[in-house]
Amino acid sequence: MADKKIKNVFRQGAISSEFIGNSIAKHQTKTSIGAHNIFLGQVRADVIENKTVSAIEYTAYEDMANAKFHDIREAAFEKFELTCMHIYHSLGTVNAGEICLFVFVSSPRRKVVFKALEFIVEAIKADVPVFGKEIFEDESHQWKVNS
Amino acid sequence: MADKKIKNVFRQGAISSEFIGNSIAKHQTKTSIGAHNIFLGQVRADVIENKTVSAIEYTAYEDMANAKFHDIREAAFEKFELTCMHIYHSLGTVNAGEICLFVFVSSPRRKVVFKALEFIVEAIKADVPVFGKEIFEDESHQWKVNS
Amino acid sequence: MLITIKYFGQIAEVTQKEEESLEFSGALVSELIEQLYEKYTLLKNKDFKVAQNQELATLETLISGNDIALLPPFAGG
Amino acid sequence: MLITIKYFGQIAEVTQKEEESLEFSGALVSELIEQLYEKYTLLKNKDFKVAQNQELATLETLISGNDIALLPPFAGG
Repeated sequence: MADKKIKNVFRQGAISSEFIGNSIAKHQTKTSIGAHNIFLGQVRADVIENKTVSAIEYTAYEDMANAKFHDIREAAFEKFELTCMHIYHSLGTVNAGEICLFVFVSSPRRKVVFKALEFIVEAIKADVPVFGKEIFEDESHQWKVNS
Repeated sequence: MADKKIKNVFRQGAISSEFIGNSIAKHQTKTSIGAHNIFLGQVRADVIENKTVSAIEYTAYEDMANAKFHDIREAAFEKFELTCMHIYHSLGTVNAGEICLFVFVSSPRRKVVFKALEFIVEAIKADVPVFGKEIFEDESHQWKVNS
Repeated sequence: MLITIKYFGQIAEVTQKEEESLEFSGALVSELIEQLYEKYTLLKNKDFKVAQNQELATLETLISGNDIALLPPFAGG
Repeated sequence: MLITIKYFGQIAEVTQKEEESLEFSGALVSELIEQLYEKYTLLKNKDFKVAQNQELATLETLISGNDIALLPPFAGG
Protein backbone atom coordinates (compact mmCIF):
# COMPACT_ATOMS: atom_id res chain seq x y z
CA MET A 1 0.00 0.00 0.00
CA ALA A 2 2.84 2.40 0.84
CA ASP A 3 4.04 2.18 -2.77
CA LYS A 4 0.84 3.32 -4.39
CA LYS A 5 -0.21 6.93 -4.68
CA ILE A 6 -3.07 7.62 -2.31
CA LYS A 7 -5.50 10.26 -3.57
CA ASN A 8 -7.20 12.81 -1.38
CA VAL A 9 -10.91 12.03 -1.61
CA PHE A 10 -11.99 14.95 0.59
CA ARG A 11 -13.39 18.26 -0.56
CA GLN A 12 -14.11 21.22 1.71
CA GLY A 13 -17.88 21.81 1.96
CA ALA A 14 -20.71 20.51 -0.22
CA ILE A 15 -20.19 18.89 -3.62
CA SER A 16 -21.91 21.07 -6.24
CA SER A 17 -24.18 19.87 -9.03
CA GLU A 18 -21.89 21.75 -11.49
CA PHE A 19 -18.92 19.68 -10.31
CA ILE A 20 -20.94 16.51 -10.91
CA GLY A 21 -22.10 17.71 -14.34
CA ASN A 22 -18.49 18.50 -15.28
CA SER A 23 -17.32 15.06 -14.14
CA ILE A 24 -19.93 13.49 -16.42
CA ALA A 25 -18.87 15.71 -19.36
CA LYS A 26 -15.23 14.67 -18.94
CA HIS A 27 -16.18 11.05 -19.64
CA GLN A 28 -17.57 11.75 -23.08
CA THR A 29 -14.15 11.27 -24.67
CA LYS A 30 -14.00 7.75 -23.21
CA THR A 31 -15.96 6.02 -25.94
CA SER A 32 -15.45 2.49 -24.62
CA ILE A 33 -17.85 3.34 -21.78
CA GLY A 34 -21.46 2.20 -22.19
CA ALA A 35 -22.82 2.69 -18.68
CA HIS A 36 -22.26 5.09 -15.81
CA ASN A 37 -23.70 4.72 -12.34
CA ILE A 38 -23.59 7.56 -9.84
CA PHE A 39 -24.42 7.56 -6.14
CA LEU A 40 -25.03 10.85 -4.34
CA GLY A 41 -25.42 11.14 -0.60
CA GLN A 42 -27.52 14.16 0.36
CA VAL A 43 -27.90 15.62 3.86
CA ARG A 44 -31.45 15.06 5.15
CA ALA A 45 -33.32 17.60 7.27
CA ASP A 46 -34.31 14.86 9.72
CA VAL A 47 -36.62 15.80 12.56
CA ILE A 48 -35.47 14.34 15.89
CA GLU A 49 -37.48 15.15 19.01
CA ASN A 50 -39.04 18.17 17.30
CA LYS A 51 -35.70 19.58 16.22
CA THR A 52 -34.71 19.74 12.56
CA VAL A 53 -31.22 18.95 11.28
CA SER A 54 -29.95 21.99 9.37
CA ALA A 55 -26.47 20.73 8.49
CA ILE A 56 -23.89 18.04 9.10
CA GLU A 57 -20.34 18.97 10.03
CA TYR A 58 -17.99 16.28 8.76
CA THR A 59 -14.60 15.46 10.21
CA ALA A 60 -12.36 12.50 9.47
CA TYR A 61 -9.23 10.70 10.47
CA GLU A 62 -8.00 11.86 7.09
CA ASP A 63 -4.89 9.73 6.60
CA MET A 64 -6.63 6.51 7.55
CA ALA A 65 -9.76 7.49 5.61
CA ASN A 66 -7.83 8.17 2.40
CA ALA A 67 -5.97 4.87 2.84
CA LYS A 68 -9.33 3.09 3.26
CA PHE A 69 -10.82 4.84 0.22
CA HIS A 70 -7.74 3.67 -1.67
CA ASP A 71 -8.22 0.07 -0.52
CA ILE A 72 -11.90 0.17 -1.51
CA ARG A 73 -10.92 1.53 -4.92
CA GLU A 74 -8.33 -1.21 -5.46
CA ALA A 75 -10.76 -3.92 -4.30
CA ALA A 76 -13.47 -2.64 -6.66
CA PHE A 77 -11.13 -2.60 -9.67
CA GLU A 78 -10.02 -6.11 -8.73
CA LYS A 79 -13.58 -7.39 -8.38
CA PHE A 80 -15.38 -5.62 -11.25
CA GLU A 81 -14.52 -4.71 -14.86
CA LEU A 82 -14.55 -0.94 -14.49
CA THR A 83 -13.21 1.68 -16.88
CA CYS A 84 -13.01 4.31 -14.18
CA MET A 85 -14.10 5.21 -10.68
CA HIS A 86 -14.20 8.48 -8.76
CA ILE A 87 -15.02 9.12 -5.10
CA TYR A 88 -15.45 12.50 -3.41
CA HIS A 89 -16.49 13.11 0.21
CA SER A 90 -17.14 16.41 1.95
CA LEU A 91 -15.40 17.71 5.05
CA GLY A 92 -16.71 20.64 7.10
CA THR A 93 -20.28 21.93 6.95
CA VAL A 94 -22.79 20.55 4.45
CA ASN A 95 -26.30 22.00 4.69
CA ALA A 96 -29.49 19.95 4.45
CA GLY A 97 -30.26 19.34 0.77
CA GLU A 98 -26.60 19.54 -0.24
CA ILE A 99 -24.47 16.66 -1.44
CA CYS A 100 -21.75 15.17 0.78
CA LEU A 101 -20.77 12.00 -1.13
CA PHE A 102 -20.29 11.48 -4.87
CA VAL A 103 -19.33 8.04 -6.17
CA PHE A 104 -19.06 7.57 -9.94
CA VAL A 105 -18.32 4.26 -11.71
CA SER A 106 -18.17 3.56 -15.44
CA SER A 107 -17.88 0.38 -17.46
CA PRO A 108 -18.37 -0.85 -21.02
CA ARG A 109 -21.48 -2.75 -19.88
CA ARG A 110 -24.26 -2.01 -17.46
CA LYS A 111 -24.61 -5.11 -15.26
CA VAL A 112 -21.28 -4.55 -13.56
CA VAL A 113 -21.86 -0.90 -12.61
CA PHE A 114 -24.82 -1.66 -10.34
CA LYS A 115 -22.90 -4.25 -8.34
CA ALA A 116 -19.73 -2.17 -8.21
CA LEU A 117 -21.46 0.99 -7.02
CA GLU A 118 -23.32 -0.74 -4.21
CA PHE A 119 -20.14 -2.54 -3.12
CA ILE A 120 -18.22 0.75 -2.97
CA VAL A 121 -20.92 2.73 -1.14
CA GLU A 122 -21.47 0.00 1.47
CA ALA A 123 -17.70 -0.27 2.03
CA ILE A 124 -17.42 3.50 2.48
CA LYS A 125 -20.22 3.49 5.06
CA ALA A 126 -18.70 0.56 6.96
CA ASP A 127 -14.93 1.06 6.78
CA VAL A 128 -14.01 4.72 6.40
CA PRO A 129 -13.44 6.80 9.57
CA VAL A 130 -15.59 9.81 8.79
CA PHE A 131 -17.61 11.44 11.58
CA GLY A 132 -20.73 13.54 11.26
CA LYS A 133 -22.09 16.07 13.73
CA GLU A 134 -25.75 16.76 13.01
CA ILE A 135 -26.38 20.44 13.74
CA PHE A 136 -29.96 21.37 14.65
CA GLU A 137 -31.60 24.68 13.89
CA ASP A 138 -31.19 25.72 17.54
CA GLU A 139 -27.42 25.01 17.25
CA SER A 140 -27.54 21.98 19.54
CA HIS A 141 -26.14 18.81 17.97
CA GLN A 142 -26.00 15.04 17.99
CA TRP A 143 -23.57 12.58 16.42
CA LYS A 144 -24.65 10.70 13.31
CA VAL A 145 -24.21 6.92 13.17
CA ASN A 146 -24.43 4.93 9.93
CA SER A 147 -27.03 2.18 9.84
CA MET B 1 -53.86 3.34 -17.44
CA ALA B 2 -55.91 5.52 -19.74
CA ASP B 3 -56.83 7.71 -16.78
CA LYS B 4 -53.29 8.52 -15.75
CA LYS B 5 -51.23 11.20 -17.40
CA ILE B 6 -48.50 9.60 -19.49
CA LYS B 7 -45.32 11.69 -19.69
CA ASN B 8 -43.17 11.99 -22.77
CA VAL B 9 -39.83 10.44 -21.82
CA PHE B 10 -38.15 11.20 -25.15
CA ARG B 11 -35.76 14.03 -25.89
CA GLN B 12 -34.43 14.88 -29.34
CA GLY B 13 -30.70 14.13 -29.55
CA ALA B 14 -28.16 13.52 -26.77
CA ILE B 15 -28.83 14.27 -23.11
CA SER B 16 -26.35 16.91 -21.99
CA SER B 17 -24.28 16.87 -18.81
CA GLU B 18 -25.69 20.33 -18.02
CA PHE B 19 -29.22 18.92 -18.12
CA ILE B 20 -28.16 16.20 -15.69
CA GLY B 21 -26.41 18.70 -13.40
CA ASN B 22 -29.54 20.87 -13.38
CA SER B 23 -31.74 17.88 -12.52
CA ILE B 24 -29.51 17.16 -9.54
CA ALA B 25 -29.61 20.81 -8.44
CA LYS B 26 -33.42 20.83 -8.52
CA HIS B 27 -33.49 18.11 -5.85
CA GLN B 28 -31.66 20.15 -3.25
CA THR B 29 -34.92 21.61 -1.98
CA LYS B 30 -36.21 18.10 -1.26
CA THR B 31 -34.59 17.69 2.11
CA SER B 32 -36.20 14.34 2.94
CA ILE B 33 -33.92 12.76 0.33
CA GLY B 34 -30.77 11.05 1.62
CA ALA B 35 -29.64 9.12 -1.44
CA HIS B 36 -29.75 9.59 -5.21
CA ASN B 37 -28.79 6.95 -7.75
CA ILE B 38 -28.29 7.84 -11.39
CA PHE B 39 -27.83 5.57 -14.39
CA LEU B 40 -26.47 6.97 -17.63
CA GLY B 41 -26.34 5.03 -20.88
CA GLN B 42 -23.55 6.26 -23.15
CA VAL B 43 -23.07 5.36 -26.83
CA ARG B 44 -19.97 3.19 -27.27
CA ALA B 45 -17.64 3.48 -30.28
CA ASP B 46 -17.72 -0.30 -30.70
CA VAL B 47 -15.48 -1.78 -33.37
CA ILE B 48 -17.28 -4.45 -35.42
CA GLU B 49 -15.40 -6.11 -38.27
CA ASN B 50 -12.91 -3.24 -38.41
CA LYS B 51 -15.60 -0.59 -38.56
CA THR B 52 -16.18 1.84 -35.70
CA VAL B 53 -19.62 2.94 -34.52
CA SER B 54 -19.78 6.73 -34.73
CA ALA B 55 -23.39 7.24 -33.61
CA ILE B 56 -26.68 5.52 -32.86
CA GLU B 57 -29.86 6.76 -34.47
CA TYR B 58 -32.77 6.03 -32.13
CA THR B 59 -36.37 5.56 -33.20
CA ALA B 60 -39.28 4.27 -31.12
CA TYR B 61 -42.88 3.21 -31.23
CA GLU B 62 -43.42 6.35 -29.19
CA ASP B 63 -46.96 5.84 -27.89
CA MET B 64 -46.30 2.29 -26.75
CA ALA B 65 -42.85 3.24 -25.40
CA ASN B 66 -44.23 6.09 -23.29
CA ALA B 67 -46.97 3.79 -22.00
CA LYS B 68 -44.31 1.20 -21.06
CA PHE B 69 -42.13 3.83 -19.36
CA HIS B 70 -45.24 4.84 -17.44
CA ASP B 71 -45.92 1.24 -16.36
CA ILE B 72 -42.30 0.81 -15.26
CA ARG B 73 -42.54 4.03 -13.28
CA GLU B 74 -45.75 2.92 -11.55
CA ALA B 75 -44.30 -0.51 -10.78
CA ALA B 76 -41.14 1.00 -9.30
CA PHE B 77 -43.10 3.36 -7.03
CA GLU B 78 -45.25 0.40 -5.97
CA LYS B 79 -42.24 -1.82 -5.22
CA PHE B 80 -39.77 0.66 -3.67
CA GLU B 81 -40.02 3.58 -1.26
CA LEU B 82 -38.94 6.33 -3.64
CA THR B 83 -39.25 10.09 -3.24
CA CYS B 84 -38.91 10.72 -6.95
CA MET B 85 -37.93 9.18 -10.25
CA HIS B 86 -37.06 10.65 -13.64
CA ILE B 87 -36.44 8.90 -16.95
CA TYR B 88 -35.22 10.51 -20.19
CA HIS B 89 -34.36 8.69 -23.42
CA SER B 90 -32.95 10.12 -26.64
CA LEU B 91 -34.51 9.94 -30.09
CA GLY B 92 -32.60 10.73 -33.27
CA THR B 93 -28.81 10.80 -33.55
CA VAL B 94 -26.60 10.36 -30.49
CA ASN B 95 -22.86 10.36 -31.16
CA ALA B 96 -20.38 7.97 -29.57
CA GLY B 97 -19.49 9.31 -26.10
CA GLU B 98 -22.82 11.07 -25.70
CA ILE B 99 -25.59 10.08 -23.31
CA CYS B 100 -28.81 8.47 -24.58
CA LEU B 101 -30.48 7.33 -21.33
CA PHE B 102 -30.76 9.11 -17.97
CA VAL B 103 -32.54 7.41 -15.07
CA PHE B 104 -32.61 9.21 -11.72
CA VAL B 105 -34.10 7.80 -8.49
CA SER B 106 -34.12 9.34 -5.02
CA SER B 107 -35.11 8.05 -1.61
CA PRO B 108 -34.68 8.92 2.06
CA ARG B 109 -32.36 5.90 2.43
CA ARG B 110 -29.71 4.35 0.25
CA LYS B 111 -30.48 0.62 0.19
CA VAL B 112 -33.64 1.07 -1.82
CA VAL B 113 -32.12 3.24 -4.59
CA PHE B 114 -29.72 0.54 -5.77
CA LYS B 115 -32.46 -2.05 -6.17
CA ALA B 116 -34.90 0.41 -7.72
CA LEU B 117 -32.45 1.74 -10.30
CA GLU B 118 -31.41 -1.70 -11.50
CA PHE B 119 -35.07 -2.79 -11.70
CA ILE B 120 -35.96 0.25 -13.81
CA VAL B 121 -32.99 0.02 -16.18
CA GLU B 122 -33.48 -3.71 -16.78
CA ALA B 123 -37.19 -3.16 -17.43
CA ILE B 124 -36.43 -0.37 -19.92
CA LYS B 125 -33.99 -2.60 -21.81
CA ALA B 126 -36.45 -5.51 -21.90
CA ASP B 127 -39.88 -3.93 -22.35
CA VAL B 128 -39.67 -0.60 -24.14
CA PRO B 129 -39.92 -0.55 -27.97
CA VAL B 130 -36.91 1.63 -28.80
CA PHE B 131 -34.78 0.79 -31.83
CA GLY B 132 -31.16 1.71 -32.45
CA LYS B 133 -29.37 1.95 -35.75
CA GLU B 134 -25.61 1.83 -35.22
CA ILE B 135 -24.02 4.12 -37.81
CA PHE B 136 -20.42 3.32 -38.76
CA GLU B 137 -17.84 5.87 -39.81
CA ASP B 138 -18.26 4.79 -43.46
CA GLU B 139 -22.02 5.46 -43.16
CA SER B 140 -22.97 1.81 -43.37
CA HIS B 141 -25.10 0.59 -40.45
CA GLN B 142 -26.31 -2.34 -38.39
CA TRP B 143 -29.18 -2.69 -35.96
CA LYS B 144 -28.44 -2.76 -32.23
CA VAL B 145 -29.93 -5.53 -30.08
CA ASN B 146 -30.01 -5.37 -26.27
CA SER B 147 -28.33 -8.24 -24.45
CA MET C 1 -61.25 -6.61 -42.41
CA LEU C 2 -59.03 -3.65 -43.27
CA ILE C 3 -56.18 -3.36 -40.78
CA THR C 4 -53.36 -0.85 -40.41
CA ILE C 5 -49.88 -2.06 -39.52
CA LYS C 6 -46.92 -0.02 -38.33
CA TYR C 7 -43.34 -1.08 -39.11
CA PHE C 8 -40.25 -0.03 -37.15
CA GLY C 9 -36.47 -0.16 -37.43
CA GLN C 10 -35.09 -2.97 -39.54
CA ILE C 11 -38.61 -4.25 -40.24
CA ALA C 12 -39.43 -0.91 -41.92
CA GLU C 13 -36.23 -1.39 -43.96
CA VAL C 14 -37.67 -4.64 -45.32
CA THR C 15 -41.18 -3.35 -45.97
CA GLN C 16 -39.80 -0.02 -47.23
CA LYS C 17 -42.64 1.76 -45.48
CA GLU C 18 -43.52 2.73 -41.93
CA GLU C 19 -47.22 2.01 -42.13
CA GLU C 20 -49.74 0.42 -44.46
CA SER C 21 -53.35 -0.68 -44.58
CA LEU C 22 -54.17 -4.11 -45.92
CA GLU C 23 -57.09 -6.48 -46.19
CA PHE C 24 -56.86 -9.38 -43.71
CA SER C 25 -59.32 -12.25 -43.80
CA GLY C 26 -57.81 -14.46 -41.06
CA ALA C 27 -58.30 -14.34 -37.30
CA LEU C 28 -54.98 -14.89 -35.52
CA VAL C 29 -51.62 -13.16 -35.33
CA SER C 30 -50.04 -16.32 -36.79
CA GLU C 31 -52.21 -15.93 -39.89
CA LEU C 32 -51.29 -12.29 -40.26
CA ILE C 33 -47.60 -13.20 -40.08
CA GLU C 34 -48.09 -15.83 -42.82
CA GLN C 35 -49.73 -13.22 -45.01
CA LEU C 36 -46.88 -10.75 -44.41
CA TYR C 37 -44.25 -13.45 -45.14
CA GLU C 38 -45.89 -13.91 -48.53
CA LYS C 39 -45.82 -10.20 -49.26
CA TYR C 40 -42.29 -9.58 -47.84
CA THR C 41 -40.17 -12.71 -48.24
CA LEU C 42 -37.19 -11.13 -46.45
CA LEU C 43 -39.27 -10.82 -43.27
CA LYS C 44 -38.68 -14.55 -42.70
CA ASN C 45 -35.05 -13.78 -41.86
CA LYS C 46 -35.96 -11.11 -39.34
CA ASP C 47 -36.60 -11.35 -35.64
CA PHE C 48 -39.72 -9.39 -34.62
CA LYS C 49 -42.65 -9.30 -32.24
CA VAL C 50 -46.22 -8.27 -32.94
CA ALA C 51 -47.94 -5.68 -30.76
CA GLN C 52 -51.66 -5.00 -30.71
CA ASN C 53 -53.12 -2.12 -28.73
CA GLN C 54 -49.59 -1.37 -27.56
CA GLU C 55 -49.23 -4.75 -25.85
CA LEU C 56 -47.16 -7.66 -27.13
CA ALA C 57 -49.29 -10.34 -28.77
CA THR C 58 -48.62 -14.06 -29.17
CA LEU C 59 -49.17 -16.24 -32.24
CA GLU C 60 -52.58 -17.20 -30.81
CA THR C 61 -53.80 -13.65 -30.15
CA LEU C 62 -56.97 -12.69 -32.01
CA ILE C 63 -56.53 -9.75 -34.37
CA SER C 64 -58.99 -7.00 -33.38
CA GLY C 65 -57.59 -4.64 -35.98
CA ASN C 66 -56.42 -1.84 -33.68
CA ASP C 67 -52.89 -0.50 -33.36
CA ILE C 68 -50.99 -3.39 -34.89
CA ALA C 69 -47.21 -3.05 -35.08
CA LEU C 70 -44.22 -5.20 -36.03
CA LEU C 71 -41.38 -4.58 -33.58
CA PRO C 72 -37.77 -5.65 -34.16
CA PRO C 73 -35.52 -6.39 -31.15
CA PHE C 74 -35.49 -3.61 -28.56
CA ALA C 75 -32.35 -1.54 -28.18
CA GLY C 76 -33.28 1.12 -25.62
CA GLY C 77 -30.61 2.66 -23.44
CA MET D 1 6.55 3.90 26.74
CA LEU D 2 5.34 7.32 25.64
CA ILE D 3 2.47 7.00 23.16
CA THR D 4 0.44 9.56 21.23
CA ILE D 5 -3.31 9.12 20.86
CA LYS D 6 -5.67 10.91 18.48
CA TYR D 7 -9.32 11.51 19.39
CA PHE D 8 -12.14 12.14 16.92
CA GLY D 9 -15.75 13.29 16.91
CA GLN D 10 -17.69 12.65 20.07
CA ILE D 11 -14.62 11.03 21.68
CA ALA D 12 -12.74 14.33 21.31
CA GLU D 13 -15.75 15.98 22.98
CA VAL D 14 -15.19 13.78 26.03
CA THR D 15 -11.41 14.15 26.16
CA GLN D 16 -11.67 17.85 25.24
CA LYS D 17 -8.61 17.46 23.05
CA GLU D 18 -7.81 16.01 19.65
CA GLU D 19 -4.46 14.51 20.55
CA GLU D 20 -2.29 13.83 23.56
CA SER D 21 0.87 12.00 24.56
CA LEU D 22 0.81 9.81 27.64
CA GLU D 23 2.94 7.26 29.47
CA PHE D 24 1.66 3.68 28.97
CA SER D 25 3.22 0.77 30.83
CA GLY D 26 0.90 -2.03 29.65
CA ALA D 27 1.03 -4.16 26.52
CA LEU D 28 -2.45 -4.63 25.06
CA VAL D 29 -5.17 -2.42 23.65
CA SER D 30 -7.45 -3.62 26.46
CA GLU D 31 -5.00 -2.23 29.03
CA LEU D 32 -4.80 1.09 27.22
CA ILE D 33 -8.59 1.33 27.26
CA GLU D 34 -8.64 0.65 31.02
CA GLN D 35 -6.14 3.44 31.56
CA LEU D 36 -8.21 5.85 29.45
CA TYR D 37 -11.40 4.91 31.32
CA GLU D 38 -9.68 5.95 34.52
CA LYS D 39 -8.63 9.28 33.07
CA TYR D 40 -11.94 9.97 31.26
CA THR D 41 -14.81 8.35 33.14
CA LEU D 42 -17.36 9.45 30.52
CA LEU D 43 -15.59 7.35 27.88
CA LYS D 44 -17.28 4.28 29.40
CA ASN D 45 -20.60 5.47 27.98
CA LYS D 46 -19.19 5.90 24.52
CA ASP D 47 -18.97 3.50 21.63
CA PHE D 48 -15.55 3.57 19.97
CA LYS D 49 -12.93 1.49 18.19
CA VAL D 50 -9.16 1.66 18.51
CA ALA D 51 -6.98 1.99 15.41
CA GLN D 52 -3.22 1.45 15.32
CA ASN D 53 -1.18 2.20 12.20
CA GLN D 54 -4.47 3.15 10.51
CA GLU D 55 -5.93 -0.33 10.94
CA LEU D 56 -8.61 -1.33 13.43
CA ALA D 57 -7.19 -3.14 16.46
CA THR D 58 -8.86 -5.66 18.79
CA LEU D 59 -8.67 -5.82 22.57
CA GLU D 60 -5.80 -8.32 22.23
CA THR D 61 -3.71 -6.26 19.82
CA LEU D 62 -0.22 -5.40 21.12
CA ILE D 63 0.39 -1.69 21.40
CA SER D 64 3.42 -0.75 19.27
CA GLY D 65 3.00 2.91 20.02
CA ASN D 66 2.48 4.18 16.47
CA ASP D 67 -0.53 6.07 15.16
CA ILE D 68 -3.06 5.19 17.84
CA ALA D 69 -6.55 6.63 17.49
CA LEU D 70 -9.93 6.34 19.20
CA LEU D 71 -12.68 6.29 16.59
CA PRO D 72 -16.38 6.82 17.33
CA PRO D 73 -18.99 5.21 15.03
CA PHE D 74 -18.46 5.99 11.36
CA ALA D 75 -20.90 8.30 9.63
CA GLY D 76 -19.51 8.70 6.11
CA GLY D 77 -21.81 9.48 3.21
